[in-house]
Amino acid sequence: MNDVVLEVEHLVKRYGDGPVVVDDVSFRVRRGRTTALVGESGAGKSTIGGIVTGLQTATSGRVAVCGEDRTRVARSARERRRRGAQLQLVPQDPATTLDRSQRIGDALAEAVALGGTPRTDRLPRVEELATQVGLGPTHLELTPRSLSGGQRQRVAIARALATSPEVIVLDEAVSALDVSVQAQVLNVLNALQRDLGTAYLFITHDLAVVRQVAHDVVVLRHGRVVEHGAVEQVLGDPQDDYTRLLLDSTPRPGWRPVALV
Amino acid sequence: MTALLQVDDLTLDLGDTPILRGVSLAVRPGEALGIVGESGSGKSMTLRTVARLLPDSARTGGAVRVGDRDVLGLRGRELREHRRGLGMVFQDPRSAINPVHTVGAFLVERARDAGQDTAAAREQALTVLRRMGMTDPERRMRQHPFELSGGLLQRVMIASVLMERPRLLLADEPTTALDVTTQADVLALTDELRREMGAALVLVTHDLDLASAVCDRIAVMYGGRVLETAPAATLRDDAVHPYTRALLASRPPLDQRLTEIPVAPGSPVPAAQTGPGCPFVDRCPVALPICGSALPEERLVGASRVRCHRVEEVA
Amino acid sequence: MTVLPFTAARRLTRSRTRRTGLGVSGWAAVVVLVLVAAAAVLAPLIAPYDPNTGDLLHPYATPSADHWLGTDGTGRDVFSRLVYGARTSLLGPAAVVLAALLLGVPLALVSAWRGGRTRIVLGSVLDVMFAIPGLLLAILAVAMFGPGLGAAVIALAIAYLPYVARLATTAAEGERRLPYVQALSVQGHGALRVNVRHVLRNLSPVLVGQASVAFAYALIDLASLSFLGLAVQAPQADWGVLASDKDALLKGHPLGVASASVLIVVTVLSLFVLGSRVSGEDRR
Amino acid sequence: MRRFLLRRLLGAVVTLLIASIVVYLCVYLSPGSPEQVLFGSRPPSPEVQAQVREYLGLDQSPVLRYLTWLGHVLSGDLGTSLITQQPVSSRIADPALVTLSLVAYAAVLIVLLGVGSGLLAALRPGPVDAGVTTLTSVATAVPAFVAAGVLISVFAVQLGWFPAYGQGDGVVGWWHGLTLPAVALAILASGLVSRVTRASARQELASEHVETARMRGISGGRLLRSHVLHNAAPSVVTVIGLQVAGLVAGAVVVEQAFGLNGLGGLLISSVQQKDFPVVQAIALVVVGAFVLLNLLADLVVMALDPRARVVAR
Repeated sequence: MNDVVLEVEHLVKRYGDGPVVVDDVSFRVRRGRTTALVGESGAGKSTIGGIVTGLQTATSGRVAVCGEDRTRVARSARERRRRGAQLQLVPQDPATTLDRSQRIGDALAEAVALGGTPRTDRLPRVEELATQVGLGPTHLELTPRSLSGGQRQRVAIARALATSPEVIVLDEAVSALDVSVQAQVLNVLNALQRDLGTAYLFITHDLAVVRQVAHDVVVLRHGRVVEHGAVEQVLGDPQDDYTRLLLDSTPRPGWRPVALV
Repeated sequence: MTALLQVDDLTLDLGDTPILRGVSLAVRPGEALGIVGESGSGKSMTLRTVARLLPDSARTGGAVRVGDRDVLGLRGRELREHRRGLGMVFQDPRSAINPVHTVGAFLVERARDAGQDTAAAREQALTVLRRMGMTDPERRMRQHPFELSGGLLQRVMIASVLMERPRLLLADEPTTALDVTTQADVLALTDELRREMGAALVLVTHDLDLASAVCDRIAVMYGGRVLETAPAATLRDDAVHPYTRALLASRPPLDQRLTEIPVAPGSPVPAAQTGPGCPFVDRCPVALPICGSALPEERLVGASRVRCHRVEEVA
Repeated sequence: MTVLPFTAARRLTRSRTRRTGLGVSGWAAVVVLVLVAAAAVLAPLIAPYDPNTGDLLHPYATPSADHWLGTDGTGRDVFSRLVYGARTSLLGPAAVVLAALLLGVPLALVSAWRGGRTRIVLGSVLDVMFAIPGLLLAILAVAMFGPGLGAAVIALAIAYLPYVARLATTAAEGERRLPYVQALSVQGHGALRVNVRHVLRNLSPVLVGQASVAFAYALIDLASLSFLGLAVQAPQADWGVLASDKDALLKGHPLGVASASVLIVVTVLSLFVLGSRVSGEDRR
Repeated sequence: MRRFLLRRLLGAVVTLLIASIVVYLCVYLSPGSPEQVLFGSRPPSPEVQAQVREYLGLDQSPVLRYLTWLGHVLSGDLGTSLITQQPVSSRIADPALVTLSLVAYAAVLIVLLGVGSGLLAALRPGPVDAGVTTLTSVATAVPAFVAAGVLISVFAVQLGWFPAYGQGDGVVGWWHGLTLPAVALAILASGLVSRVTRASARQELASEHVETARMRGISGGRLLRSHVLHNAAPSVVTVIGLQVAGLVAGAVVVEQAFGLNGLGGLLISSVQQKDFPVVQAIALVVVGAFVLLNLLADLVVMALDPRARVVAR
């Protein structure tokens, strides 16, 4: 049981008197494995991401990371840092995922410093991180403006890795990238998982991407889980009509679009 | 048959920035052509040049003909008539449809402006909206754009274009902003209507599989140039140009997990960052020195028209 | 009293912080402002006469080598009065803007960061303040503290606070929503660090630009108050006081009023140009 | 819609209430008292003073005095001037008429000059745009008192076309006397309105929905009216509302410069005399005008933009 790094139980989110956007969602992410949250807009997947990362609060339900309950907001600086060392976030939009006026090296050093690394030992660690995501020392001198979208997402991944977290939440982290660049970043993510054993909570709308990274899949619709299981099972032999519809709607070689009637 | 749209050796510069270099394309009446490329490839600007929706700083060379009109030289009334014969669908209907008027006012605006029967236009619009899969279109017509979802609004946009029965439909990533299930629905319905009407289509998209699904032929663009044009089926199974192959390979497959997705290093470049040769040269696994200095003319290889020095070896 | 066009600026600003330099007009503005500021600092060295003692025998002297811009109705040297006038004319607005920024920006950051109820309460307070014109406040302040620059500055600082805070709040809210801020929070950085090291730093071009614009309006407003006799008092040199010499105008000696007016307009215009250049508002 | 109006009117009442408290506090805390002003340098016997104080209600506690005043206002009675013993309403009637006509005149000029020149600049790129933009940029830097100086010097002293002081009799006299002040008051705001008009019209011209209209072959006139002007109008209306609302207080500078007896001058003298009811009444007019004009602008924006109607809901 202790290989579960992220546990979400009966999560519910409702904004005021509005509709329930997350409705009794439960799933787990195991050490060194990837769980994908997949669904269309309004499925509640990003809200779940927000709650798991502590950026939003749940209406009810429980979130535990490495066995520690996260339902309430971190109070002390120490608690914040410990949580940061457990779970990290890579956001979607490469244009705004980094502070535009901060050099890449400084951004990474700032993240490394959180782990209490002494000033003198930071640079080697920063360079190591850059190498891990396929960037060179020259990139460290640049500001985000001089980097391509793919390079920026690599920096965001390196920044997330800086605290050596058990689990990284990737919120549509490759969705805004060109196909060839997306493939590069997916390769980097898979290689990192093999080397470091980091677990991913991968939020995406793209089933093809899910197939490449995930071990487990949670299919969401209107805030509810419609299907949940191993990736081969869910994508290979979907049990739910909606999962099947999603699959049928995803373009692939030889695909034809079908009207919903 | 003579081409409805003929683009010959088109170049485009915005100020000092090169955008397109020697783009040639042809679309026959009723035919669907997909233009596929990654960001910076120039695919959208090619479409905009055909519609003459270019900023003031644009300078063009070469020729674009639609029917018997030379599009690049058109002005005033003639330009308006040219545009009226086209139907253009943008990626984001929320910014493409004026937010302050009702959907109904938007749909009948053209008839009203031309002094035609607005009641007839309204009926026409309702018919097309229903065909586009919209339930209760009467109510939708009374609503404002912000009250409709992106999927519904794009149906409105497409209906507004199709109800005018254009000869040539131009679509710039029309379904990219939509959810996949909505995308499939909108694509299927639009495709059906278009074929019925016999309108030609130029579809700009980043998704090769999607383009293959609804287009007869596909042009692959990179760095402001067309590198390969081929029938959709040919491109899927027997792509020739190394870039097309790299693009096909890097699309993650849905049916199996790869340890490593085969992918060319680096990222796509816009025309401004390319030299005189092939724009793909820096990322190409089979590049020769000559590839950096000159891009060859189009050559017919099988059913594909390809611009590559290595066609013989690769094919 | 002018109403600052912050709301308009906010609607139209696509706050890009691409720094492509100030451009010709921007540098011209900088030169003007440096000259005016230097005149204020070095007034005793530059002004040829005492600004407050006049030669009563030579009222309204025409420009000459002795008196470059002539003399006023009591024979005081107009040029010297303009140079000394730069001191009060610049110091007042500087104090107003500084006070409004020091209060308004932290309020904005807190409001944007906390959101929810904090934002609603602060917003409502600012809305009420917004509706009470600076001039009304200034007149009341003069009643309480007596006429003078101090009262006017306090009143205007309070009147400018809602403008500065509203603009800064909008900008900070925009920044706060950006994913990098969320990533930094998740990473374990404290709110203070994220706000000061990242949010504030990225807002600074917009804030500096708007401070420059607010400075210009404060200059106009304070000069207007001096014109009304409510801020800087008559014998003391100030551009607003100099520009209010209606006697000279009616007697057909417009030079003193004209030169003070031109100085005000040129300074204000330079501040506007600099403001829009720094915040990147006019580049699209 | 009705809920929005109610909420906004409630907000206006609260704002006025708070403003009146602030004004009262300021007047109360400032040194000196009304009877000292009345008596001047030769105070009468203490008995007489006490009688006067009782007559004016000054013997009551400050809180009670404020509440009494508030009660009267709520029943439609603005009170009596402490200094002249006139009803406040008749004391401020004439000055209010002067100020409000001045502001109305200036508002007309702002709309005509600002919107007109802004559209001209937006629709005629090149030299026309450059010329208009330069002119309006300078206009935004010209304070009303500077403009007043120039206008008096040129049109009153040099050319003698308009009076430099006061306003004449009859409609023509009014118009004659108010023209220069109104122009002086309108210049800066016109510049701002012009710039905002230009910028928002340009933004709409470059927008995608205008491209759509172009693609559909919509004729120039309709394109301009229905897609550019209609969509640019909300920002312009908002700015005009703010600017004109600010003029009600700002008019004092121009009134002083041209010797007009408006609200501003009365406010200054009443504050100095500690004539509390008059100060309060003027403050209410000024703040009320600000709130109402902005509400009016918001209503126009809501009529123009359906999205604003939803936000208001």
